[in-house]
Amino acid sequence: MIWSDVLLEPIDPAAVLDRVGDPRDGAVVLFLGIVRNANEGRPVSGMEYDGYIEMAREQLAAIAGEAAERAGSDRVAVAHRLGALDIGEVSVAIAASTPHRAEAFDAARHVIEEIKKRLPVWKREHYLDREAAWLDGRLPAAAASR
Amino acid sequence: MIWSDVLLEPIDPAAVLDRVGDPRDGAVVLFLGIVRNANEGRPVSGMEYDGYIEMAREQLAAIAGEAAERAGSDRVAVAHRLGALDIGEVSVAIAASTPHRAEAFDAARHVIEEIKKRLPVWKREHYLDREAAWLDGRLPAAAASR
Amino acid sequence: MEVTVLLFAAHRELAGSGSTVVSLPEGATAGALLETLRGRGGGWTQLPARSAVAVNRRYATADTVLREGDEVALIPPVAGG
Amino acid sequence: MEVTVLLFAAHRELAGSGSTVVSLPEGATAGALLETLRGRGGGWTQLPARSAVAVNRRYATADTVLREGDEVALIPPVAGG
Repeated sequence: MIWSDVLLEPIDPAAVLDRVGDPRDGAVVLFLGIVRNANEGRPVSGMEYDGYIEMAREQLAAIAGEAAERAGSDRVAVAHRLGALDIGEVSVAIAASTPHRAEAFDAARHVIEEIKKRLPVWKREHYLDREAAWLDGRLPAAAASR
Repeated sequence: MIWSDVLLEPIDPAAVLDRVGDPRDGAVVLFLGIVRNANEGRPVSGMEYDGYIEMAREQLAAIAGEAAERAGSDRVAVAHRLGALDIGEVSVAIAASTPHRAEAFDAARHVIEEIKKRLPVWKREHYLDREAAWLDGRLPAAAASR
Repeated sequence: MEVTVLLFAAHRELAGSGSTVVSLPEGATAGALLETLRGRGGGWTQLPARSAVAVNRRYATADTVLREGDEVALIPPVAGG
Repeated sequence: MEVTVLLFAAHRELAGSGSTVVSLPEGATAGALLETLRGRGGGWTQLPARSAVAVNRRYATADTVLREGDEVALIPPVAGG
């Protein structure tokens, strides 16, 4: 089962991991994106994720489907969180399982790279000095097929 | 803390995952190697792992140290299991966390590739028809420096 | 015709609103919509002259022709993960 | 001098044993040890003429000179993970 969701609640990585796996599979890869305590040398106190949630859900489902197709496996699961996150909280969890390891690494990597390119989500860093700024992001390639 | 071990008991992936992570880190990768139900089309009922355990522990510690050096992170953890495993059981768990994602993927991948090249471990597949065979493996490159 | 426009992140702060309804002539494109918004004055003028857009939750281009009732989102450079 | 030899996986099955002690002349190499083992007859002759070896738990080569008390392991092609 390919599974994806965009959530406002905390992500449970173990639950995402549990959505993949199959007796055919010899490899599982889990990727977690975490809010870290600094960006380009500036101390960060937290991160606020804004998103176009309905479209983000559709894009994330499409990305997961593409990753599954590349991997030849329907065992791909991904959750992305929105809202205000503290340092150390999980912003994204991606799991993939495949018979051989190369495909599982590739699937997880594909999902996070495509998220960075086209998921309609934005983040505002909050700094220790109480300022905040929307982070520079990537202009998604306009593509009617997506 | 770089951590590694070769165990005879079941591996708890969550415990391996918990050994990595740091407020500096924005990325975590967990890789699990799992006993799968077939190999080259032949149904498998289980896998028996033999190992030169003392040397395997030393090699695994060396591999984890190399991965950490490549990644610029001391958050690398790896456990390899020996003994008789059923389908679906975890034979190896590798976790790495780093500030940015490329290094975490690279560290986890490095560890599993080096395990396949040089960890003194052997596996015997048990087939559904009750035969068993030691799997063809890779001749480790003789290297006095290792 | 009327379309609904959604704004996010820095765009929302410039516009002072997360959504607005815009009246456009039939056959107007997403690019024409963006020009109409920028012509409203105030913070709207600071919207970028070129922006990624989504029409009904799919990425589209400045040339995409809009229809009555479309949901058009201006998509600032994305930064998820 | 005497060295301890460890055997694993298919090698252990050929030898019928996981370890053995071998007497060798001073200065003997790991390669010479392997020849000595293969000369024992029976399943020992089926040990490969070339094998990876570890001396005191480190990979070594056929040229590595052994010393009294060394722990020498024949390492079949590995298959971990």
